[in-house]
Amino acid sequence: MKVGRRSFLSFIIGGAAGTAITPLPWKLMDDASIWSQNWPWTPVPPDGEYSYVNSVCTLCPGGCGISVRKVDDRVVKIEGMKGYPVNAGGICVLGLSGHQLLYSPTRVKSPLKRVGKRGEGKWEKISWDEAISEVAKKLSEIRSKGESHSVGSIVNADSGTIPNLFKRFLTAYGSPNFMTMPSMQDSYKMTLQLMQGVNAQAGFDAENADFILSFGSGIIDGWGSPVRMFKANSTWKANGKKVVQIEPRLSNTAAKSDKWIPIKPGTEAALALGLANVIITNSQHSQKISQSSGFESFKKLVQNEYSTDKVSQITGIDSASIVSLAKTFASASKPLAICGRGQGSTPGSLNEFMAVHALNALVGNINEQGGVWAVPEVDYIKWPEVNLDETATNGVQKERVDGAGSEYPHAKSLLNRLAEVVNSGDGSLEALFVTGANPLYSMPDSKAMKKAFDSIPFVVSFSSYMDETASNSDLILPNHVCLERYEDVPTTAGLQKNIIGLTRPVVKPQFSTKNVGDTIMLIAKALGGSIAEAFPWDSYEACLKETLGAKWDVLVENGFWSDSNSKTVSGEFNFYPKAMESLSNFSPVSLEGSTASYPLVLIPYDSIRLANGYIGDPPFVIKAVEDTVLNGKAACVEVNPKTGKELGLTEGRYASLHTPRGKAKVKVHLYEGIMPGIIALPRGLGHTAYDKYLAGKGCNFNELIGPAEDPVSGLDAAWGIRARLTKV
Amino acid sequence: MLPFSFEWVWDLSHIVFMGGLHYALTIISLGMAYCILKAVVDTKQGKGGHHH
Amino acid sequence: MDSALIPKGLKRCSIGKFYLGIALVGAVVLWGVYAMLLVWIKGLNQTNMNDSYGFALWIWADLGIIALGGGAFFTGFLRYIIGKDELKNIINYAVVIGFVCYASAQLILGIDVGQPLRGWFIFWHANVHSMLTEVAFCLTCYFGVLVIEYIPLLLENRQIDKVPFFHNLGHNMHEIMAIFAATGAFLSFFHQGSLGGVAGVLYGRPFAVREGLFIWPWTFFLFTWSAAAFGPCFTLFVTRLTEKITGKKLVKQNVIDLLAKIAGWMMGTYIIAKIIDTWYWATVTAPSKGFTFMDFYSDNSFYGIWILIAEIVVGGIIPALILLSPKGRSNSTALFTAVSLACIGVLINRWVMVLQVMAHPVMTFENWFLYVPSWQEVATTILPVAGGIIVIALSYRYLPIFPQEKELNP
Amino acid sequence: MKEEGKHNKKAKKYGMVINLDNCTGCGACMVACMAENNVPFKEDESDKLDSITWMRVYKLANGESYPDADICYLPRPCMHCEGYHGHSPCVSVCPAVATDYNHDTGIVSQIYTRCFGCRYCMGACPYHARYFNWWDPVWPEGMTKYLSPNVSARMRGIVEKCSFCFHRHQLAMDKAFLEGRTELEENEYQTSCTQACPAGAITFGDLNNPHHKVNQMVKPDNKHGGRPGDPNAFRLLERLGTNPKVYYISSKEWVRRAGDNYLANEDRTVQQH
Repeated sequence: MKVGRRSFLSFIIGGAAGTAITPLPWKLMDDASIWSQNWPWTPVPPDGEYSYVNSVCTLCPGGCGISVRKVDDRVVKIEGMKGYPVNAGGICVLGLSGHQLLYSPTRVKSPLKRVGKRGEGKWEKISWDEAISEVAKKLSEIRSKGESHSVGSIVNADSGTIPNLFKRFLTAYGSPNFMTMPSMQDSYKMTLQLMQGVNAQAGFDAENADFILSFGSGIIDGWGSPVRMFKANSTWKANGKKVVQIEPRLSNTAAKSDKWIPIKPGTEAALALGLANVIITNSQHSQKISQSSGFESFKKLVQNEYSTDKVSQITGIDSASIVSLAKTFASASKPLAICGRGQGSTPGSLNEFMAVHALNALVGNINEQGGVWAVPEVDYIKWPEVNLDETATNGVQKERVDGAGSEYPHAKSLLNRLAEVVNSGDGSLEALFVTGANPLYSMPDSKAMKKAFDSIPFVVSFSSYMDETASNSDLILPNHVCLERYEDVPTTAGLQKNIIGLTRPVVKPQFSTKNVGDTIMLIAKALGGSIAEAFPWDSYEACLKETLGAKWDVLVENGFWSDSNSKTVSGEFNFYPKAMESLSNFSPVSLEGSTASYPLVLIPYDSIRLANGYIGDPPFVIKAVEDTVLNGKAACVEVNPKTGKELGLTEGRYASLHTPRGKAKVKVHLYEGIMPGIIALPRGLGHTAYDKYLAGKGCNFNELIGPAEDPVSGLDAAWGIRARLTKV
Repeated sequence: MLPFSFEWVWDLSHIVFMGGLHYALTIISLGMAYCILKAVVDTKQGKGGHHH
Repeated sequence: MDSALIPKGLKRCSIGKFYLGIALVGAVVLWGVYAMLLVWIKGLNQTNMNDSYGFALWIWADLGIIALGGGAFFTGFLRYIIGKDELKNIINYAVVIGFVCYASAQLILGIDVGQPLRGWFIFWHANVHSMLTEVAFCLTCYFGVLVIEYIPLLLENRQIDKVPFFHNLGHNMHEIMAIFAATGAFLSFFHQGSLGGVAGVLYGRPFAVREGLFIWPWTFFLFTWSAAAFGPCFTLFVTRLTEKITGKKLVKQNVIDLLAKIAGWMMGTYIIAKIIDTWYWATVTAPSKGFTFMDFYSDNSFYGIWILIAEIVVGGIIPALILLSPKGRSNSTALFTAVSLACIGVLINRWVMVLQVMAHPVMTFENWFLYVPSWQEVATTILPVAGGIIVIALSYRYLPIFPQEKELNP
Repeated sequence: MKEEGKHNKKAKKYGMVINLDNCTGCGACMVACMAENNVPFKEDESDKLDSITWMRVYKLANGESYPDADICYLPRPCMHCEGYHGHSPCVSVCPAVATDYNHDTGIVSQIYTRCFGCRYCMGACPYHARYFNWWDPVWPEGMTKYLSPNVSARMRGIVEKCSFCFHRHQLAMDKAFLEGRTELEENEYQTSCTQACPAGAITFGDLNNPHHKVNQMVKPDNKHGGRPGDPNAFRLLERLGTNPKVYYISSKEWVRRAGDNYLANEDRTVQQH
């Protein structure tokens, strides 16, 4: 201890001073900042070779062309394809996020076989061979029992090779139960059938119309082919064309229209007929229509039953507005009336469609420029007839489980009836295939749908993602996502001409997935016999090439094929007895629930920022959702401040929402744009499956509403449900 | 801070600001250097420590 | 046990009692250090700040303690430059308090920035047009000056003073302290001002923005002035608090009276300038940007006109009047009330110039943004306060801070 | 602040014109921006005060009651304010020159590795266009594959904002250079949001160039701080003197009035011109 305190202190101080003048502390300081600029846990995207691949987006029925930017074999960005006839370079939020779905953690990475209870989430990875033979074994069993008709499939659409392969498979196997996801197109098709006697899709020459009367169609909320409608809307704005929006809520479409006319929901058909009355009374209707059969009885009907005063009372729109609306509509040179609520994801009341179609007929715009066109389905799928064996012959003649074609003769598919039929024991299915659809989420009364699924012993999902339906299935045979596969995309969403797009592999498959076209053919081949013979192709790609024939080269070259001359099916418009019978028996769709216990009316609304079909919102899209739509884990219900005051509800507070079908905890958003007494909830929230970025956020509107059968079409005509909103 | 960083521009704002700064720094460091050096000299001369 | 370290002739409490107190405050320090580590390791998501509230509790704390610490530079300025010799009896304590305040401010800034490891970029890549650069430079330099002012005090510790070198060093530093003090005053003038400039230059924020002189908005001068007015109040406040805790008179009344009187004059003139500034802003500046005066004090649940009254009347006019009256100054309760109110007043001023600026919506379609700090923010703000108490307690115990203590407590 | 472009006659002033009549509020601009610029996402993004959206679409209401209520969407990128001679509100306050006004392009840059996260710029920006990385950016497993090498991923603790897709400018300039040109065609440099907008509501270009659509649409008066010559055009918070380079067009007076603050008795058109 002879080291004195003095020398010790000197050593310390000297040492500190000495270190300070060396470069060491400065170097350390510099290194620390360089480290903070290159934190190893902050990714550095690798550079590589840039390229673009054109393809077609299949995330919604819109069928937009996309240009995919790649770096090496990675997709880094999806952009709208310039010059594509549908979207001309534009793109929507969902299409832009397609690459998030490609690399999503929610993808099914290989065939999976359920090992726990259904819906428990316990899976075993199996090989493709095992998966195919598993399905074939099950199907053989069912078939050998003579129960082939009890196998069904739910497919996103009914056009294109993939749905047709499924249809062909069921036919060869011996089942009539080919079901598709419903949409307003079903109602439009049936309307054309009943009023023009044609088998065609409704196409709208929207760009050339100069007065658009929309009965609640979300023109810029995702109706039709969304990007195309956005562009049409901008064209109207640029050229001073008028849009009148009729709906009880100030939607984006209503806000961007030239005039928003709020209406008591569910009375749109009455308004259309009331307008028809004014037009006929003022003799503003076209000459041609007055010569159509049944015109006189239609005239009598609207004059007797739909006087302006009466319609005013029904709809809550004052008489003067009705008269002036009818006049402006009829005197426009190219007026166009459209319907299909919101995005048109539910079919709606057939009478409403017929009434609106009659309005178009009155102003003579059917198959005319700027009007409604009966567009024939593009018939490039010309496969040889299937040779049916005895089982198949018997099977396909059986009645469909959903009653389409029998109880409802005009309907092709009535998925909305499936739950009720199965749950009430009136019908049953032994096996069900689901592809490109998520019925357990997106069908009304999804809880009843789940119950129906629970009673089907064998459910096979072909989903690329672990969605609600896939997670409640027995076997998942994952499809490639659209950036990994070939598929033809005939665009049907209200386009006035036939366009086929080609989806093509942009990158090689990320996981052990298979094009569902190949999968279904492999299953058929495993079943052997006439079923196998129905699929003479080596692969789906070969099938596609052969099917498209000369169009294939065009598709590969341009990315799309379109009919050079626009075709329409020339079916004369007539007030056929069937349609007139339906119209004269018209009464508004009654709402489920009693006024006493459910004083409010709940309606859904669609937002382009909320995907509500097979695909759920990817992370980017859910991020773009406003906090007045989704707030934390709660969906926001729109309430008029007046209604809010009556109920003692203030902005942002929690409330409990009850309907006859279900309940949900929601947050209140006071909105001046909604009719007092009506409350609105967004569609597209409340997923229980998918990843943490989507699951558990908000509530699923479909759990709160039940289907309502349209008396003529059998399709779902429900547009809302009675509800109660209470403070919590 | 020093003319080595690329933000450095020989304009009025830099001259005024950095001028003031370095002026203050110089006074402080020269003052401290003076105190320390003088303390060393003083200590060598035997001042301090015992005068209490 | 530590009597060899305690200045000769002065009485201190028992070592057990002292360190028990230190331990209690130390526990608070540890809590703060825990929060600080959380913030450093996990990031600023530990706070309740958000994209509308980039500046919040911490920046307020910085502005507040630097204003309160202004007693050091202004007392130094009065003592060494103006020659108010009596103030030598309180200058030591003013320096210790200032040192604590500035050290705290630096610590909080180190926690507040998102990338503390790159904090030095503010010096190296300095943008001379930014008020914050001016703040950083002057604040750091002035902290250096405070260290220089604090060192001779440390060297006066009975044991350290025995070392001839340290004795000589302390002596020499005392000799030229006026130069350091003058530099400190110069630096303080700029950094106190530029702290005011931080808000005043925000021409995108109508609540904060002010016209001014050359590059300096009026808030620049108001902040310097208010620091000079309110800083000594905090020195007096802490001195009085220390006297209450120790149960001893430590500074003679004439010294207190002189500092209080000067603070009173500064405060009185400041508050007149502040009223004129507010008036001009309310009637000319804000309306030119489309705002009425009451737009800034309505439509929200917290920021009402009360806060302006609290700042200007309760925390400004009233203490100024008390301090300006000889009667008020001589009454110890009145004096203590005045300096307390003054401290609150300046803290409110700094609060509104940071938090209300952020809270007030500028775009017509936005609403007021209200914010409540997270516990981590509160803990890290209390941390330097607790740390400061320990530094002050240790300094008081082991250093001859109050030249008049022996005389007043024979 | 380097100001070499100050006296360059060919200096560009890139800016944007957003037609609010056409804007449908679909959010494509927001998502196109996120995709282009490697913007991260978290589990909960419904707290919009902690949600990085360089481009954010605001929903404006006219304040009337049903059925007179009206709404309008307003996309808000960074305004790339010129302020007075490039003294944008944010650039002039940044203590470390981590954000800069480029006098050649009029673009306000943000240097992520320079920023040390003091957030003074966020306080200075009245548009809330600046975002802080409160969290480390984390992508779910596999998703980092889609990150674009053109834009670096930002680390926690720093500020970021819209860059008018400046990397696209660099790429276009590189291409032009290889082709022996020094000038870009109007369509060679477009931002991701402009390109994506399905309604064609966003127009981007050089405000100084009379041949560019943006110039023709709003007729900016550079002698008076770039204020718009078109009566339906306006800028956000024009009266603050931020001199933003994003212009809006609306045929509705209530929307134009919502763009700035006015005293109750003030006539907007008089105040703006």
